[in-house]
Amino acid sequence: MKRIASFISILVVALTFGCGKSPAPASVAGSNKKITVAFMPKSKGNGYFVSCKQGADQAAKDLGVELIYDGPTTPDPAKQNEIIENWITLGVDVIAVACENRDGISTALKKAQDKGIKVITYDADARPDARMFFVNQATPEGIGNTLMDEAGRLCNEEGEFAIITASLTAANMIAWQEKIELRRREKHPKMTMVALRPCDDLKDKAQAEATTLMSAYPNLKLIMAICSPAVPGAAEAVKQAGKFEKVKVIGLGLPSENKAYVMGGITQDVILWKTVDLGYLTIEAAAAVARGELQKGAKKFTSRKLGEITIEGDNLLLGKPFIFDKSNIDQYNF
Amino acid sequence: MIKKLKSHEAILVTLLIAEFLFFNATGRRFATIDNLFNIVRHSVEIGLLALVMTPIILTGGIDLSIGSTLGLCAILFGKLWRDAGLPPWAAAIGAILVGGACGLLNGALITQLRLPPLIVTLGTFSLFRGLAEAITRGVDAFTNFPESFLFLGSGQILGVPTQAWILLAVAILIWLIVHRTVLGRSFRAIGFSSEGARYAGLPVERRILFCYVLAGLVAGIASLTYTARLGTAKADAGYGYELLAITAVVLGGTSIFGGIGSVHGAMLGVAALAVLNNGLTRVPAVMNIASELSGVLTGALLLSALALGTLPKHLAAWRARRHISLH
Amino acid sequence: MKRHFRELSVLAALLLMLLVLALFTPNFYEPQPLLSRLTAAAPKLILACGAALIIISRQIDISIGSLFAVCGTCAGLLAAAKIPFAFAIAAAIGIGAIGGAINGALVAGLGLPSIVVTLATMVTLREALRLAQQGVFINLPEGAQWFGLAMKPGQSFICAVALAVLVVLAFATKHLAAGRFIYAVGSDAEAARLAGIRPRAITFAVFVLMGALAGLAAVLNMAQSPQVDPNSGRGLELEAIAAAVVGGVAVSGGRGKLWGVLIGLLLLVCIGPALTYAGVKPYWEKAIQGAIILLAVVADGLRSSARKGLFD
Amino acid sequence: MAETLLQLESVTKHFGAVRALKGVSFELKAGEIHALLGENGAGKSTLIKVIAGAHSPNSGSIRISGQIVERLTPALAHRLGIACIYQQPALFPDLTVAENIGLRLENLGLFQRVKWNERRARAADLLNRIGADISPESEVRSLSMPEQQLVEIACAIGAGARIVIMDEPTASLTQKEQHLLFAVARDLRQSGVGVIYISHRLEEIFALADRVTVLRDGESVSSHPVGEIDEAHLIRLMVGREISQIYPESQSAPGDVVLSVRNLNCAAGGIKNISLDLRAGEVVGLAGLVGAGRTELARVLFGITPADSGEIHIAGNLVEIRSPQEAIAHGIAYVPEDRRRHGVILELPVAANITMASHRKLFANSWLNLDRERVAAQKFVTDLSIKTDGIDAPAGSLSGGNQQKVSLARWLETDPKILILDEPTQGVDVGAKAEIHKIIRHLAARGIAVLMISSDLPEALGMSDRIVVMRNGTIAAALPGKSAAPAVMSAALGARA
Repeated sequence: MKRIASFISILVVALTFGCGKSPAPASVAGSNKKITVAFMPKSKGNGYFVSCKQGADQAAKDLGVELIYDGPTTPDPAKQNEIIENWITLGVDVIAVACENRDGISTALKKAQDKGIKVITYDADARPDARMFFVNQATPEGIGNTLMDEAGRLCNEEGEFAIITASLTAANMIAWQEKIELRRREKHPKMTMVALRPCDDLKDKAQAEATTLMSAYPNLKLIMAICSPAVPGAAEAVKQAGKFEKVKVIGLGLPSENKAYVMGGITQDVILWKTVDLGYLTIEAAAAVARGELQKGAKKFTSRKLGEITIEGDNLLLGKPFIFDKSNIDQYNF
Repeated sequence: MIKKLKSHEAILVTLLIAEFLFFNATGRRFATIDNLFNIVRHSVEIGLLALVMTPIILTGGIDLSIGSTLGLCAILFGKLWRDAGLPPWAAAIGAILVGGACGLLNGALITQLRLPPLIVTLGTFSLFRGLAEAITRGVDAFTNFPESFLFLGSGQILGVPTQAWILLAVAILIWLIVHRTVLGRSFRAIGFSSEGARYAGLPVERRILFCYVLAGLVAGIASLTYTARLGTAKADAGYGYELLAITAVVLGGTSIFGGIGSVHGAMLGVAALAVLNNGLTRVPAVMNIASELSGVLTGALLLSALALGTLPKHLAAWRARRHISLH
Repeated sequence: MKRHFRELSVLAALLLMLLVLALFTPNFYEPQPLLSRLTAAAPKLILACGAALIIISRQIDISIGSLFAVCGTCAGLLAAAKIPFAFAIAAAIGIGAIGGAINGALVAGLGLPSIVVTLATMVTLREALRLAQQGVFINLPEGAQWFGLAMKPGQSFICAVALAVLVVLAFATKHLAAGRFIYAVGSDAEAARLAGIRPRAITFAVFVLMGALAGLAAVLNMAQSPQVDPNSGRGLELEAIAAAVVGGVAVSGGRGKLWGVLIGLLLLVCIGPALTYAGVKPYWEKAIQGAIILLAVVADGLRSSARKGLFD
Repeated sequence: MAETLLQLESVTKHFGAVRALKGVSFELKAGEIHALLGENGAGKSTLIKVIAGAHSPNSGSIRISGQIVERLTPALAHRLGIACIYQQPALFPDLTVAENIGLRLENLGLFQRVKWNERRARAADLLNRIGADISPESEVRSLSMPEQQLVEIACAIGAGARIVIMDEPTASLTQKEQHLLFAVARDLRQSGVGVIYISHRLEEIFALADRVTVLRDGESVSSHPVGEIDEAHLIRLMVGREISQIYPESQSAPGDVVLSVRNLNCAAGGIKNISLDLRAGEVVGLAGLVGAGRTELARVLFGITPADSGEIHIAGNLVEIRSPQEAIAHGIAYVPEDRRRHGVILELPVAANITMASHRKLFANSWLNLDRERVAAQKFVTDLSIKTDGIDAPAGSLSGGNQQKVSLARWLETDPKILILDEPTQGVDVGAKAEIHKIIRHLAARGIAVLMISSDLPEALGMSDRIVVMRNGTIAAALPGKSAAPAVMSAALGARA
């Protein structure tokens, strides 16, 4: 009997506090009510998103919006959906999310839109019908082409190269790999990708993988590290192997994490985008969308800090991927 | 023994109520029906796994591979539906049977070869996850499921999320098995003394095998609600869910050594963790560090529940020692 | 010969694998990458030795990976704050020992089950570290890498330290009373108590040792690159336990040899690179590792149930 | 006058409700074999654990070579020269014999070196001193029970102990090993060691001991030099009631054969071509020394260890018994010898224990029917007058006698045709013993065939219509019910009658 009593007491508690449906966010166009922007990285344990947040915090302060920042501690699509669904019942005005799993996240984002919450994505996109705008630091084609072209240039258009990715299942990595392969077939036929190895977003593992790759493929000419921890990891492996004349290193990574290697001539260039600007622009766009200043179909968006941003379809283009190399890397501290 | 369990549940109920009051006071729009549904919807998979982890731990065993089984079943559901062209309900049954097969492998190794469950399921933990990655070559993902299937994850029946009914149904079934059938009685007997149970004529090996196969089958069901909720099936589905399930079951008062424990205790454990995870995301002060904080608090909660559990034993020992020295 | 059957069978498997590699992918044995690969495996060897001692005393510790990350990050922060490197190393080992002591106090002191205690400490340590460090890399000062030596001597120094730890622990578990007490407690704690050994003190000491070894492993890992990655160590606990189990350490306690653990670790560590050299798709690696662990466990089951049949 | 090594003054010890020792005084002189005699459950094992420091007494004093010892621990007892050979060997199964002996004898500091060759030499020396041909390098796990017993003895001797306690050491030894042990004991006495020899077998006490103290229900009853006392007087002291303890008479003539066994063999159990018939309503006593294979036979009949060959017929038709479930289905029930490990599950309530063997019968559709369980349990609690505070009390909270009644009730609930009882009154107080005898006789009257394994000679003689004596795994003799004790004992010992 005692057990059933405890069951009933929980139900009673739940019901008495359940005071009706959660009110829709009362965001009237143009009203200067304090807007809440919910901002989510792909995973919190990643330096890349910490620098995005720097920009976001700056923008929130400038625009006077309330910023909520949360996300899974390791890349986990189910957890991203859970947090978004929590935000829906919390009643935020606009959600800006970097999507780990394109299709998975769209189910949750559509639910948010049905509840009148504006949605934009950044860094990695969801399905077009699940969000209004995508702050596109660089399209997968942009990233894939830049990486492949850089690789071609450095290996003067022929030779073997290998890719080190985060995990085999990471959605955006898969998208980049496809675009790299397309670009290779199209523009750099004489370049061949000999191997693709995962490093689980761990610098030490990337270092070990790079060492093995250089030895398994003696005439490897370039290592392409497409997740941020892998770039310094691969560079360290090349340095230790003493092969920095023979094997070039490029990849998508933070300037701050790779400065030493770039200056040391081991990593030729680090392709990225100004993550701080990405964070800043995302919050600006989110606030504008929430306040109705940015409507669907707009062609241009003026950012306080970055000036004119062209909008291609529903993508706000931060610009082409930026190449940090010996000449400019030490001007950036993120 | 039963008295000790009751006091543990009472503590857990008060903890749950305390969580409710605290988050309702400090959290934003915590106690709304929608948010309550969120809590339920997000804890269905962990709830299902905790439900079937309880009989396993009651017999004194453990299953580290249940999260990987979920992943493998999700993948095979996708494959059967997309590549083999089976209708969703047929692919679903296939996925559940695959789960049962995984459980059968664990159970057979543990009972026929008398191997320690911890190490067998540590091996199958990597094996099942490895198979899921191998089948999808790591990159492949299944998506664009028909609406009829997605209803399982996002639809509602009588105003309550569909998967909540599934969790309720499985919970009632497992509660009855553990608390109201001879099977449940034999789980406890095996947990307290497997030799004693064998001498009492209980089919020890068959009952242990039943627990692991049941765990596999329900992991298959959990893979369906997970895939429906997410709208996509990938090889990393259910990663780390086995540790969350074990945490909930131990928090619910079930002893890891076997014998003592209850299904409703495990459900209270799941509820306490789910409310904690959800509540922290709504308290303005800690919103930005909600995920990390919930990890730290879960660990602390688990340790204090354990330490509290041994308090009566240590108090008795202390009193006994003091009694002797008084003479 | 009979008593080393289990370890020798693993050695045979390893030699077979090395032979296959020699035949089909000879550049596996290129000196420099081989030395780098061994240096990268050195910290794992120290963790595997600690995990072996824990399992021999019939306990389990899955908080090794988190403790490894906490010690590495703390040492990195201290080094970055211009604290002399030697002090940072001592601090890392000290913090590890304290973490081990917490596990030990809960398991030996309160008699709580080690699987659940270390599950709780694993989660708490990992998330607390993420809360503090948010995954931001720590850049070490100039002289930190390779302990200030050049690279090649640095690498051989790290391998030497790891082997030294293995030799010392192997010696201690074979020739020192304390080592034999661990086997006694793992084999039958009540008999140990009656023989005048204090089982709880031994169990506590083993957990403290495990913590200190995790600290040392973190330092050896840190010295291999100029930056510290706070997310490091994820999954290392399962690798260490798997290496011990494949190396012949019995989960039922009281049995296992540390040189067997070395062979078990080498076998598991070689799979990844072997697949790369053989050009096998990477997504087979986890399935193969799982299969090897299961094979080792089943082999143990067949062997002991054959012998147990006599005794049961 | 030899020096007094050990002196106990009115020592008491209780575990929760169970009062194991109610006041024991005992004295041991140097160069003496002092036998401690008592029925099972009289408190012998607890007393030994108190002396060896494994349990701390609740009151009373322990004096070792003159001084009072306050908090005796295993380590302290070890240093004071007390060595103990337990019935359940306290050895390390995964370690070698040499190391087992080493760990027991050496008192090494944590960082002291282990001298392996010294250990090996000492182990070899000790082992052949007691004539045991065991290799010091073999793992204890691979040794048989008698071999482990010898290793325990080797440890005691090696410790150079001044007080050596032997707890029923000959329990599982063969004839040859027994004589070896007696020689070792006399050897120790020669060298001035005080030996406490525990046994419940009278012939060993007369052959070996100088003095004998009788223990009954946790109290030291009396102490005499062996020469001044005869067997009948000892039994009377031990059992505390007249030898001609009246056992309930059997009211019914045995019916037709219910169970017939033809040349049953089981190598694992050490059973060699057993042929046996059991009639309905008959009580057959299965006598023999410990280790004669009686429990192993019961395990084969009950399906715990399957037989290698031979036939079992129940009510005329051939049956195959491969598991306890099949045995129960054929109407066989087995009340096991080790009550606390196999008889009841201590943590489960009395009601659950009672219904545990008849789930199929009571809960046909596998739904627990708690009322039916409560009714069944209550019926037995009253019928067998089990003293428990409610049927929901855990079995562990009951006294030994009542636990045995619960175990008995469990098997009566399956209403068996054949009931095997293994040492039914072992470790049970005198009152409960009489009640159990009444119940057994009542069951026989109801037509159940009872096979009773008992080392309590008076009980076996008093209760059985027929006695079957086993030795070394086979049937040595079959004697009529009221035979004389010496005839049975000689058959058991294999001596020339």
